[in-house]
Amino acid sequence: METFRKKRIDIMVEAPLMQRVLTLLDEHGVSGYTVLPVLAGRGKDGAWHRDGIVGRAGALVMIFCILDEARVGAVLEPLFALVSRQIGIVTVSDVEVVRGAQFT
Amino acid sequence: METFRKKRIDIMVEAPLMQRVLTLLDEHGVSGYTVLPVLAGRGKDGAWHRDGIVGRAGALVMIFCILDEARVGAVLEPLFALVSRQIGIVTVSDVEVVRGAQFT
Amino acid sequence: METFRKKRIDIMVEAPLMQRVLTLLDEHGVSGYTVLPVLAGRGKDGAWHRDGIVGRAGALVMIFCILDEARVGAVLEPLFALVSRQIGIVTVSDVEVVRGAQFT
Amino acid sequence: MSALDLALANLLSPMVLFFVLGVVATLVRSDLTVPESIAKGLSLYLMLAIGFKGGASVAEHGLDATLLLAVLAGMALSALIPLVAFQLLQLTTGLSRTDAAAVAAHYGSISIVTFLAATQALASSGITFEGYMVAVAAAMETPAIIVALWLAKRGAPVAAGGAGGAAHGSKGMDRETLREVMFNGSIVLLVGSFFIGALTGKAGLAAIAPFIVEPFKGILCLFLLDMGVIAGRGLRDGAKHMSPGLIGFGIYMPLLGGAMGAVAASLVGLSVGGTALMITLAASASYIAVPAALRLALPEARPSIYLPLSLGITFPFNLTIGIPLYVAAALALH
Amino acid sequence: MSALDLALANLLSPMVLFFVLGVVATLVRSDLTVPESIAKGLSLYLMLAIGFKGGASVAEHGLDATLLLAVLAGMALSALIPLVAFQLLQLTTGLSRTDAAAVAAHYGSISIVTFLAATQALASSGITFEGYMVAVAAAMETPAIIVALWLAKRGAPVAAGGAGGAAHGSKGMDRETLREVMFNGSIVLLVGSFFIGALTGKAGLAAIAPFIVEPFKGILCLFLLDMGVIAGRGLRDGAKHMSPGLIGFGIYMPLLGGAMGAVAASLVGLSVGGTALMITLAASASYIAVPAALRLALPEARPSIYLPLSLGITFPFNLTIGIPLYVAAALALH
Amino acid sequence: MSALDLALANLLSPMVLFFVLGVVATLVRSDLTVPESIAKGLSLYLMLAIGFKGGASVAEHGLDATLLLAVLAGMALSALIPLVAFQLLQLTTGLSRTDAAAVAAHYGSISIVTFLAATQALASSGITFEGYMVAVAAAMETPAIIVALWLAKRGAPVAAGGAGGAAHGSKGMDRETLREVMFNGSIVLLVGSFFIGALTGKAGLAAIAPFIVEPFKGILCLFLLDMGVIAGRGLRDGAKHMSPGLIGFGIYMPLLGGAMGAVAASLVGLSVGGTALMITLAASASYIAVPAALRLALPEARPSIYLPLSLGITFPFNLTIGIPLYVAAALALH
Ligand SMILES: Nc1ncnc2c1ncn2[C@@H]1O[C@H](COP(=O)(O)O)[C@@H](O)[C@H]1O
Ligand SMILES: Nc1ncnc2c1ncn2[C@@H]1O[C@H](COP(=O)(O)O)[C@@H](O)[C@H]1O
Ligand SMILES: Nc1ncnc2c1ncn2[C@@H]1O[C@H](COP(=O)(O)O)[C@@H](O)[C@H]1O
Ligand code: NA
Ligand code: NA
Ligand code: NA
Repeated sequence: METFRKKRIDIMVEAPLMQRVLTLLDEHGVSGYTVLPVLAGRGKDGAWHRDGIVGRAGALVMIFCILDEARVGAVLEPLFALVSRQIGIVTVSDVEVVRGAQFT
Repeated sequence: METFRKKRIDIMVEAPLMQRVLTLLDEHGVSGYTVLPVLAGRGKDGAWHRDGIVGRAGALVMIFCILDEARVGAVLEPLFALVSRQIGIVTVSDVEVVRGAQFT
Repeated sequence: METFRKKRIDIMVEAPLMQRVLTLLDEHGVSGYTVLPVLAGRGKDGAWHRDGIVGRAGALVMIFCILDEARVGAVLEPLFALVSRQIGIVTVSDVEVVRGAQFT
Repeated sequence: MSALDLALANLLSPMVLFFVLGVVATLVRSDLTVPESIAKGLSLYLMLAIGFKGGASVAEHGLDATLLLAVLAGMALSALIPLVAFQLLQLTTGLSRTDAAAVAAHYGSISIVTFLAATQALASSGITFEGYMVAVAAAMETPAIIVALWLAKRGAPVAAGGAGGAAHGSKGMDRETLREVMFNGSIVLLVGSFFIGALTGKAGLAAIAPFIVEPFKGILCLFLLDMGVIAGRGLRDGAKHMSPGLIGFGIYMPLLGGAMGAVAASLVGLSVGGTALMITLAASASYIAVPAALRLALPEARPSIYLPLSLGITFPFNLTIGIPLYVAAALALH
Repeated sequence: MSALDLALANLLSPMVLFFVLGVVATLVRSDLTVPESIAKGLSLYLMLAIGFKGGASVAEHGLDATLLLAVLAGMALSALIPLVAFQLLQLTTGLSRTDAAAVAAHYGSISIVTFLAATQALASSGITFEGYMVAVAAAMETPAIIVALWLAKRGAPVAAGGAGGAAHGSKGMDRETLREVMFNGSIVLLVGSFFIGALTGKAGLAAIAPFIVEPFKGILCLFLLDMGVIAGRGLRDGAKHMSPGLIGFGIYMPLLGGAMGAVAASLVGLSVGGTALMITLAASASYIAVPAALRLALPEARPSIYLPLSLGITFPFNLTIGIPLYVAAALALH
Repeated sequence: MSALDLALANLLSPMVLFFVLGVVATLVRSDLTVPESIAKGLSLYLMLAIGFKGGASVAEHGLDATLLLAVLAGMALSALIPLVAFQLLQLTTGLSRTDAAAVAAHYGSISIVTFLAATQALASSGITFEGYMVAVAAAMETPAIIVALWLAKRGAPVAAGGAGGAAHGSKGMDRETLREVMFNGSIVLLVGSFFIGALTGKAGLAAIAPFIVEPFKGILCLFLLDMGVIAGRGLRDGAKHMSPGLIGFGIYMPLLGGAMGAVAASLVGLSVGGTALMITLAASASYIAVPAALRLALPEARPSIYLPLSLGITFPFNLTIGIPLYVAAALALH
C-alpha cells in the first residue's frame, strides 16, 4: 500500500500554554493536531504528577502534529520562540501516512 | 544490546470504531496492541475536546501496534478499508525492539 | 532550524512497576522522562482495560525517555533486566530535538 | 397554574440557570469544564437513579395495564417521527439524503436528560406520572435509528455499510451494530435499574434514597452545567454549518414531534404527568446513543451537522421553553 | 431470622442486584463501564467511610479489651490460611508452585468490599458488631503475602526477586516492596480514617454523617455495579485458564477459610456481628493489594490465574451465598 | 469561646485531621492519591456550593449596603499586599526580582479552600457572616496578579511577555492572558453560582440543599485529604529550594496580610464573621489561579519556589493555626 513520508512534531508543554500552541499551529495552517494527556514526568525543573492536581498549572500535555517536511521549519521557529522560556520539550520524527494529501 | 527493526502503526480513530479496529487487528494475528486516551484534537472535520463529553461519539482514541515489517501491508490494507470513510488518521513509523520474537 | 539526533525509549510497563523504572532512569542520570496513561491493550498475556479497575495491578503505563544515542545501551541493559520477567514491552526509535544540550 | 407561571418557574429553576451558566461560560471562552470521567460518572448516576425510581414506583402502584400500550406507542413514535423529519429536511434544507436521514434519526430517538428535567418540572408543580415512562424512554431509543438507516440507503446504496458493513460485508446496520446500539451502557443501566427498583420496591428505595432521591436535583444541576458547556461549544463550532432552515427545523421539529407525542399519549390514555413526559420524549432529540450508532453505520453523515443541531439548538429550546409548554399542553388536554 | 430468610434478603438487596447487573451487562458485551477514576474515587469514599465509622464506634463504646486479641487472631488467620490453601492447590490442581503460592496469598488476605457487604447485611438484620473489626481487616492484608512469598521461594529459588529483587539484589519481598504493600493507599486511608473517627468520635461523625452514612448504601450499589463489570470480565477472559479443580477451590476455599475464621472468633470471644465479620474476612479473597504486591515480588505468577479466580468466582460466591451463610453460622455459634 | 478552645476545636476537626492524614501519607511515601478528575470534580462541587449558598443568603438577608465597600476593600487588599510582600522578599530573601514578584502575587490573591475551612470553623462556633464574602473572595483573585506583573517588569524588561507576549508581541500581561485569568473556570463557577443562588434564593437552596449543604463538610474532608497529599508533595520536593528566610515569610506574611485584612474589615464595618473571613482571605495565598496565570505571563518565575511555599507552608499554617487565630482576632475586635 502506498505511503507518503511526513514529519511528526511532538510538543510537551505546560497545560496553561496549550491553547497558545494550538492557536499558533492553526495560524500556520497545519492540517490538524492531537493532544494527549500526560500522567507525570521529570525534567530539569523537577518532577510532577497529575494526581490530585486541581489547577492547570504544573501539569503538562503532549501535542503532536503531522505535517509536510517542507513546512517543519516554518512551524518550528515560532513554536520554539513560544515555548523556549517555558517548561517543556519539542521533538521531530519521521512517519509515513496513507493519505498523503491530508497532511500539509 | 541487540535490537530488531519493527514497524509501528498508529491509528487515530473514533471511539465507537475502536472495537472494530481491535477485532481486525486480532483477526490479522498481530502479537498485541495498545490503546492510548486522547484529550483533544483538530482535523479537517473540525476540533473536539473530551472534557464534558458523555457519549462515545466525537471522542477519538489512539491505537498503536508494533509488528513485523513484512506484515504491515497485509494489515494496512483492510485497516484502511475500515477507517477510510471515518474520521481519523493512520501513520507508520520505524521502531527497534529488544525481544524480536515477541512481535510478529 | 538546527536539530540534534537523539533516541527515544518507550517503555510499556505494569503500573506497580512504574516507580521502579523511574528510579532506575534517575539512577542512570537521564535528563528526564514522561509518563503517559494507557487505556487498554492486548499482548501475549491477554487483554486488559483500565475502566473499572480499582487497584494498580493489571493496568499499564507508558514511559518514554529521550536521551543521547551513546547512553541507550547503558540504560537499556538494566532496564531490560528489570522488566524482562514482567508484562510489558520496550521500543527504541529516532527523534530530533531542538535543544540538544537538554537531553543527555 | 398558568403556562406562564410554569415557564417562569422553569426558567428560574437552578437546573436551567446552571445550564445557562455553562453556555455563557463557553461563549466568554472560560476554561470551565467538567472532566470527562466526572461527566460520565454523573450520567451513570442519573441513569441509575431515574431507572430505579421508575421501577420502584411501578412496584408500588402495580403494573398499570397501559404499560405495554405506552411502550408500543413510544416505539411507533420513534419510528414515525424520522419519516416526517426526513421529508421536512429534504423540503426545507439543502442537506444530502444521508445527512437528512442522520438528523431525522436524532429526533426520532430521545434525550434522557430532557426527560429528567421534565420529571423535575412536574415534581415542582406537584404532578405525578406513571413510573414506567422510564421504560418507554428506553424503548424509544433504537427504532428511529433503524428507520433512518433505511431512509439513507433507499436510493443511496453507497451510504450502505460504513465500518459495520466493511467489517461484516453486510449493508446498513449489521447485527453487530444493532447489538451495540441496543446494549449501549446507558440503556442497560437504565433498564437494569428499572428492574432492580421494581424488584426491591419500597424497601430498596428507602435503603438508597439518600443517594438517588435527596441529592438528585443538585447533581442534575451540576450535570446541566456540563451540558451547557457542551451545548455552548456546539453552538460556537456548529454555527458556520447551520443554515436558517436547519436552525428553524431544530425549533419547530420538537413542537411537531411533541404534537405527535400528545396524540399518542391520549390514545394510550396516560395521566397528565405521563402525557407531559410522552410529549417531551417525542420532542427531545438524542445526542448520545444515536451519534455513536451513526458513526458506525452511516459514517458519511456529518457529525458537524447533527450534533450542534441536537445539542446547541433543540436541547436548550426544550429545556427552557419546551418543557413548560409540554406540561401546559398536557394540562390542557385533561 | 432463618438462614434462608437471610439468603433471600441478601440476594434481593439492591447491592447484590446491581452487582448482578454489572455481570450481565458484561456478558451481553454491553459497553457499560465505570470510568477508572470514578471507580477509584468510589473506593476512596468507601475506605474513608468504613474506617471513620469504625473509629467513631470505638470512641463511643470504648476500647473493648478484645481489640488486640482480635487483631492478632486476624493476623494469624492471614498467615495460616495460605498454608492450607497452598497444600490444597498442590493436591487438587496442576498449578506451578509459584502460581499456587500466588493464589494462596489472595485467600489469606482480604476483600474490603466483601467486608462492607457483610456489614450491610448485618445492619439490615439489626445485628451490631465491634467497630474495631475494620482494624482487624487492615491487619489481615499483609501477613498472607509474606507467607506466600516464603512458600514460593522454598524449593523454587528462581521465583525469588522479581522487580523488587532485580532492583535491590535481594531475594523475595525486599523492604521496599514490603513498605509499598503496608503503606498502600487503601490501607493508609482505612487506618487513618479509623484513627480520625476514634479521635473526633460522635461529634465528628455527626458532622460528616450526611456524606459517609446516609448515602453509603447507594454509593456501595454503584461500586458493586462496577465490581460486577470487572467480575464479568474476569469470568469471560479467565474461563479458558480455569480447570474444574481451580473453580472448585474458588468455592470451597472461602468456606474452609470461613470455618477457620469462626474458630478464631469464638476463641477471641467476639459478638455475633463480630464473628460474622471475622468469618467473612477469613473467607474473602483479595484482588487489589495482593495482586499489586505480587506483580512486584513474584512476577512469574500469572495474573490470568489469580485475578479471575478471586474476582470472578470467590467474590461473587461470597457476595451472594457466602455472606448470609456466614451470618447464619455466627448466629448458630451464639 | 477562648482562642485556645477555637484552636483545639479546629485542630481536632475531621477536616484538619484528614489534611494531616494526606500529608503523613505522602511523607511515608504511600501511593495514596486522589485521581486528578476526582479532585477537579470536588473543587467544582465546592465552588458551586459555596457560591450558591452565598448568593442564597444574600437573597435572604437583602443586599447589605456594605457589599460594594467590602468588594472594593478586598480588591485594595489584593493590590496592596503584593507591594508589601515584594519589599519583604527583597529584603529578607535572595529571590530574584521576578521570583519575588511571583511569590508576592500569590499572597495578594486568595485560596478559596482556606476560605471554606474558615466558614466551617465559624459555623461550628455558631458565628454567622455576610453571604457576599464569597463575592469579595472572587474579586480578590486578580488584582494581585496585575500588580505583581508590574513589579516584575519595572527594571526587569526581559521578564516581560512570556508566552502571552511572544504570542501577541505585547509586554507583560496581554489582554488574552487577562481574560483567561478573569474568566478562569473556578471564578466563573463561583460567581455564576452566587448569582444563581441570589436569583433562586430560599426555594432554590431548599431544592438542592441535600446536595450542597448536608454532605458539604464530608466532601470538604475528602478534598482536604487530597490537599494534604499535594501539600506533602510540595514540602518534600520544595524543601531543597527553600531558605529559612523564605519559610519564615510563608508564616509571617499571612499574619501581616491578615492584619491588613483586619484593618480593612473594621473600616468597612463587617460583622464578626465577615471580619474573620476578610482576615482569612487576606492571609491566604493562591495556588490555582495565580500559578496558571504566571506560567503564561511570567514564565521566568520558578514554580518550584512559589508552589511549595504557598501549598506546603502557608496553606497548612492557615488551616491549622491561622484560622482559629483569625476568628479569635475578629472576636477581639468586636
Ligand atoms: N495533521 C495531524 N496531526 C495530528 N493529528 C491529526 C492531524 N490531522 C488529524 N489529526 C487527528 O485526527 C482527528 C481526525 O482528523 P480528521 O479526520 O482530519 O478530522 C483529529 O481530530 C485529530 O485528533
Ligand atoms: N529527556 C526527556 N525525555 C522525556 N520527557 C522529558 C525529558 N525531559 C523533559 N521531559 C518532559 O518535559 C517536562 C518538562 O521538562 P523540563 O522543561 O526539562 O522540566 C518534564 O516534566 C517531562 O515530562
Ligand atoms: N505488538 C504490540 N504492539 C503494541 N503494544 C503491545 C504489543 N504487544 C504488547 N503490547 C502492550 O504491552 C502490554 C503487555 O504485553 P505482553 O507482555 O505481551 O502481555 C499489552 O497489554 C499491550 O498494551
Ligand atoms: Na424524539
Ligand atoms: Na481471606
Ligand atoms: Na491573600
